[in-house]
Amino acid sequence: MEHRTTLAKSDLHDVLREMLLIRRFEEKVEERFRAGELPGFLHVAIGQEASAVGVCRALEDGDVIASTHRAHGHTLAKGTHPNELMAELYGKQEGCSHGYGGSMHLFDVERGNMGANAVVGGGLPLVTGAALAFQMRGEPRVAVAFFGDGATNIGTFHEALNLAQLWTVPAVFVLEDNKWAESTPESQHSPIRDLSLRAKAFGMKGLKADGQDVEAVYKAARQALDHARSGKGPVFLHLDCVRFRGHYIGDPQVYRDKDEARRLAETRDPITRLREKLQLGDDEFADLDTEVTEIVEASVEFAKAGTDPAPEDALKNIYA
Amino acid sequence: MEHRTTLAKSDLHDVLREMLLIRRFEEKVEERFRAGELPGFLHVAIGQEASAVGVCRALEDGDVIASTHRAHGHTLAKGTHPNELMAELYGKQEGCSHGYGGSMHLFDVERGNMGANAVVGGGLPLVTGAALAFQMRGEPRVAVAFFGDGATNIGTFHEALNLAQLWTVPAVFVLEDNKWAESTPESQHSPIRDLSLRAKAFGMKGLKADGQDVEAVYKAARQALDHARSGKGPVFLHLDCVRFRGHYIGDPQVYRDKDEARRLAETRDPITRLREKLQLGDDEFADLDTEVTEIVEASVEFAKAGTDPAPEDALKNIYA
Amino acid sequence: MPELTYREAVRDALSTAMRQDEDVFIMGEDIAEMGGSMGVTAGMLDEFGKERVRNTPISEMALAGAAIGAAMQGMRPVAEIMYEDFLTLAAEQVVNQAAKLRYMSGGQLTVPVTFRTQGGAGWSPGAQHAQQLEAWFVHIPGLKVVFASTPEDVRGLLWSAIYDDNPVVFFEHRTLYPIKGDVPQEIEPIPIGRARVHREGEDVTVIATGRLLHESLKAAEQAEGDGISVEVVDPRTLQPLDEETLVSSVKKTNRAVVAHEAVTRMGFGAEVAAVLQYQAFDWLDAPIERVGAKFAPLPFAPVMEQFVVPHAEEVLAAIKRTVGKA
Amino acid sequence: MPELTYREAVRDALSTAMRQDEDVFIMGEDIAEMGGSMGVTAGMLDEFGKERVRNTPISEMALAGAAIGAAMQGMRPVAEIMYEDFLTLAAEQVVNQAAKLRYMSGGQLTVPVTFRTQGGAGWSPGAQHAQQLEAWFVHIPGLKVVFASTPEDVRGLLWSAIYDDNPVVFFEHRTLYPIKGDVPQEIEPIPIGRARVHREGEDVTVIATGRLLHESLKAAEQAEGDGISVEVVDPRTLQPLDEETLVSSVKKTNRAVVAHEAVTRMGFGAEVAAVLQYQAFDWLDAPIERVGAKFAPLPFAPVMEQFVVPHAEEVLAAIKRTVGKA
Ligand SMILES: Cc1ncc(C[n+]2csc(CCOP(=O)(O)OP(=O)(O)O)c2C)c(N)n1
Ligand SMILES: Cc1ncc(C[n+]2csc(CCOP(=O)(O)OP(=O)(O)O)c2C)c(N)n1
Ligand SMILES: [Mg+2]
Ligand SMILES: [Mg+2]
Repeated sequence: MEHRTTLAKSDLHDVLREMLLIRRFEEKVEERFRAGELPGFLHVAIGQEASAVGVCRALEDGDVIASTHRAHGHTLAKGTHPNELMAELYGKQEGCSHGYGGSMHLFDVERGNMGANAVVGGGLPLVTGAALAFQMRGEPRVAVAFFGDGATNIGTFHEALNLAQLWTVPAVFVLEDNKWAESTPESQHSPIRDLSLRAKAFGMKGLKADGQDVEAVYKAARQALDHARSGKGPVFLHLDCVRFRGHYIGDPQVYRDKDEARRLAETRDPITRLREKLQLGDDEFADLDTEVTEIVEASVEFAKAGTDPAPEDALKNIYA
Repeated sequence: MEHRTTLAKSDLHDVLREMLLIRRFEEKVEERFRAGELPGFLHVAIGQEASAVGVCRALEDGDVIASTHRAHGHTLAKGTHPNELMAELYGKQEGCSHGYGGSMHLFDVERGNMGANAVVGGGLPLVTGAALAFQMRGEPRVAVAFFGDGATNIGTFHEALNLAQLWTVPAVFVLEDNKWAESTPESQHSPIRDLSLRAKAFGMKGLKADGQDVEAVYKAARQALDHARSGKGPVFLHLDCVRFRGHYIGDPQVYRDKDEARRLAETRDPITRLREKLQLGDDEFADLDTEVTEIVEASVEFAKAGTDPAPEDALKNIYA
Repeated sequence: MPELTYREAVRDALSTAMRQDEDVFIMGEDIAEMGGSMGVTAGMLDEFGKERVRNTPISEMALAGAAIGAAMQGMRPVAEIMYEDFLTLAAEQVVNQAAKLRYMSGGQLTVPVTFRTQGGAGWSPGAQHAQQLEAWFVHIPGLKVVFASTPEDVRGLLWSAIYDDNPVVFFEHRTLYPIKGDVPQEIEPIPIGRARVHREGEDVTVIATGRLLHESLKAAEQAEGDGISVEVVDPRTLQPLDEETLVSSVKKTNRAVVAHEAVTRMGFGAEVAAVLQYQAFDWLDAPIERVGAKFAPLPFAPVMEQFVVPHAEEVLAAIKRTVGKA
Repeated sequence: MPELTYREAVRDALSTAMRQDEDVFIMGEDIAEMGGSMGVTAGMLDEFGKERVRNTPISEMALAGAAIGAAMQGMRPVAEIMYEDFLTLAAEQVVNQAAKLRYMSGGQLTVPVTFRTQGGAGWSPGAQHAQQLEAWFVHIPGLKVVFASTPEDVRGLLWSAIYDDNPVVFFEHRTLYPIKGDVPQEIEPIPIGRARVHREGEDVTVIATGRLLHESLKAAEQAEGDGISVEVVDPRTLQPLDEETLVSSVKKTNRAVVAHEAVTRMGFGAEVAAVLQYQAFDWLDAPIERVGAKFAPLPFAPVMEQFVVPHAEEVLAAIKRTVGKA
């Protein structure tokens, strides 16, 4: 595979398609949840598609990711088929975690997805450890962690990044800074406004990008991955992101100015942005939309037609 | 009490006496431990007397401290009588923790000592919380935490400092940076050489001083306390310190260049430094030494003559 | 007698204490504008302001520890750990600090802090959001442990926890928040350490906590239809444990079932069974039955989740086994 | 048969595995130059180098988590948590991650990590340096829990733990490091999940772990002088538990004592008692006795410390109570 540092023009259409697929997928998830079809706690990343797609596109085969409670986008971007993801949300055996995980525990080990994590910060030491394994075995692989601004306050974050830098393991820590931790705005959860400072406390290389611009994300991720892969140590990749929706599906967002989300959706939608850049006409976009919407619809069909686990299956997979 | 920002000349003799008392006390503790008289795990802070004395001298009545596993110096400097400390090390009822605590759990609540802590970093959130209480009640008090360089790697440290800064509570975090965490040199436990950076991650005000120079410590501590007390938020006080001895009493220090400690003891002894500054002659110093040594000897007598708890006392003090 | 939901009852205890006492305040993640992840503290920000209804960053260790530190200085903080699963993050502070500070200081300190937390299966939140870990804290001298099951109990016990001079780990069960019940007009403190007999019976004693109390009451009703008279007792406080009430009930019925949602193995029921077999050995006509979650993390798919945690059905089956009518 | 100390036996298992297998490595605080706080890994740095004998900063969460992450990628790390008390810091990673990853992924992952830790009273280390917390981990599905008491067992079981594809929490007892015992020339893996009968007897079964195994063997000897024949069984692995061996022993002796150093309340003995009273109900001639630490944090003063934790004396008294010769 040719080593690129920026997204090729020829890829951009594909990238748009992927982001739109994630968007429509999550909108469908919202709809199905509201219809009472989906159990569990669900968090959509609507508005944050550029981060998932930009970073995952930049990965090489063999690289791995770990995600958070807001994991649908990462999971799709890392290559899990929408059918398998939707089936998981429906709790089916055909799901990517075979019905054991759910929205906050999406795994696809074969495709390098080490798993979503419902404990904020919980996946970060795992990424340090995976990167350590790559380093010890001399494999040119990188382990990538996604996490939010809220996660930068938890001890796990500090310990994991500190260790990664101390051992110069090939890891990239991707901060999706959407300025909210549930209902808590950044000003109420962090004493500093520039979260990049967090990485300086460990002497870690930091990079910054507009998380709503998929090209910028890709470019920065590529740089970060190259740095990590070349043995120079981990990188802290700070993405400036926007959460268009509530924290969880159904969140009435009493704590948030109603206009804020609308304004942000109008001005900082990564899909709109790329669409404008590609000068995609309405028809073309509609075609694309139809195409991905069909995939999403099919995934719901697939999921609904899936197999419920037997109750006793709950006693499997506890031990190897 | 007059508000001083530096140690008055007239106090320096007293300061020397206090540091020497701590030194002789700890040397005696080493001796008694080696003689098999003292149970438990013991850590002396020989060489680090300036930090304890300089900081505690700078406190006002009502200020509180929390200490670490290396707590004898802090405890004496905060006003606990050597008799009560020694009695504690002997496990006697007359001890400052009445025989329940031991070397790593020295308390003297009346004198503002919230306690030593055997869990690295364990006391830091407690200090944040104590400072929060002062803030909420509008009391002009400051809570001070001592901790080592090794402690800057634990999540508790990051969370506690972050919270303190976020809430701008009146706390001072005193890093006694002796460059070792047990057998692990700083280069092996921290990816950065200047641990002051740790505080920047929270936007916390930082101050630095030579921890072997009691006047410098006092001055910096005073500044830090004033800042915190005035409601401007917590301060990170970085003291450059030296550990003259092993990690614990009996530590053969196989991991450490034998010369290092000797050289440091020769060049960076806080007691020698102040003695030279005061131009104290041999006789004068010998007198001082005799005076404090007598106090230390008396503390051993006091401790040995103390009362052993009854076995069943172990079932007291579990609940209020 | 007014009727309150369990959720309102918690809020009432918190608010009433905060109204009468400046030292009481609450802190936790998203408890302010959002009113907590379960809506328990909704509206409290408006009444008490952000100093006393204190949103914290995601810092379970420090928020627990700061509550302890404030308690050491005479405040009475109530710290919320959003889900029990995250108690694993705060464990060091709760177990090594809060529980032991008084003891290690030889009695100099008091640590009047309350840790509220909740969890429970039922909504498929998955393996990291629904554990029941009360047993861990029962193992730690220096802590008190409460698990309340009704609006009346949760209000009266939370009140006692706030005013107890010891650290209390206070468990609520997620599925109970909407249940309603009568409560006294004025808050009546319920002493920590006293069990509650919810239903008297002759043939078997069911000792149940949290959601399983309600399942056990259902099971008792059903058993009655089969001619089995069931006594149902809720220990309410797991530490200290009201052994006397439990033992005397079993001495009367000669049979016992212990039921909770937590995993059976090494769950609280193990301790109760160990106590009962010891103190009521000569009275027992059948082995003590334990009803709890099967030995698995909580799975996501609802059919599996429901299979793992116990319901009235399993309690009833255990009741029948003890009376030999299985 | 060579003779090794318990300390050497641990080291031998680690070193032999590291010699034969590049995937095995050890990590922890001060395990390199210093050889660990208990000298267990002394000399290993010289043989294996600092990559594979990896000193870590004081970061219990991250060191546990990094071991888990490396295990997810096919390594077999052995992470040392210096004292059990600090498992409270690593608890989130051990309990929410290591234990559940395989399950939550629907069986896609294996997590072959071992967490070695140690603790124990005897040297007055105080309340935060000597807890015994094995019971916590027995409550967590997905973990295996080992507590080895002899040089032979610790070597064979550690070997099995390292090569087990599941996370294992491996408890050692501080006071056992110097004890000596014969071990087979070559390491023989001891299956996880099998108890060991140390001594056969007819009148009462003592089930004991860690230091208390040795105290129980002493007590058994003394009891024999009084004409009481004592069977002593060490479960060795607490999860999975070899219920069959324990139950069949008790069915033979009709009496049981469970002994460990951890606090009795909610300790491992509660689970054993609950299992035995259930499965051997009709065979039991006396209530099951539990011997464990009294309900207190560990005090510093030696007289109090010795009072809190149990010794042969308490085991003997319990034996006598069960056979009615108190
Ligand atoms: C340790 C822990 N504490 C609390 C929670 C509850 N919780 C889930 S998501 C969340 C906010 C996370 O904020 P952030 O890291 O910024 O991610 P975002 O939701 O914005 O993507 C919280 C508090 C949790 N899952 N884990
Ligand atoms: C959480 C925790 N992990 C490990 C230990 C064991 N331990 C005691 S002191 C120490 C080193 C502390 O180093 P530092 O913070 O620099 O303090 P110093 O000993 O140099 O004064 C360690 C690892 C502990 N007490 N607590
Ligand atoms: Mg966020
Ligand atoms: Mg140090």
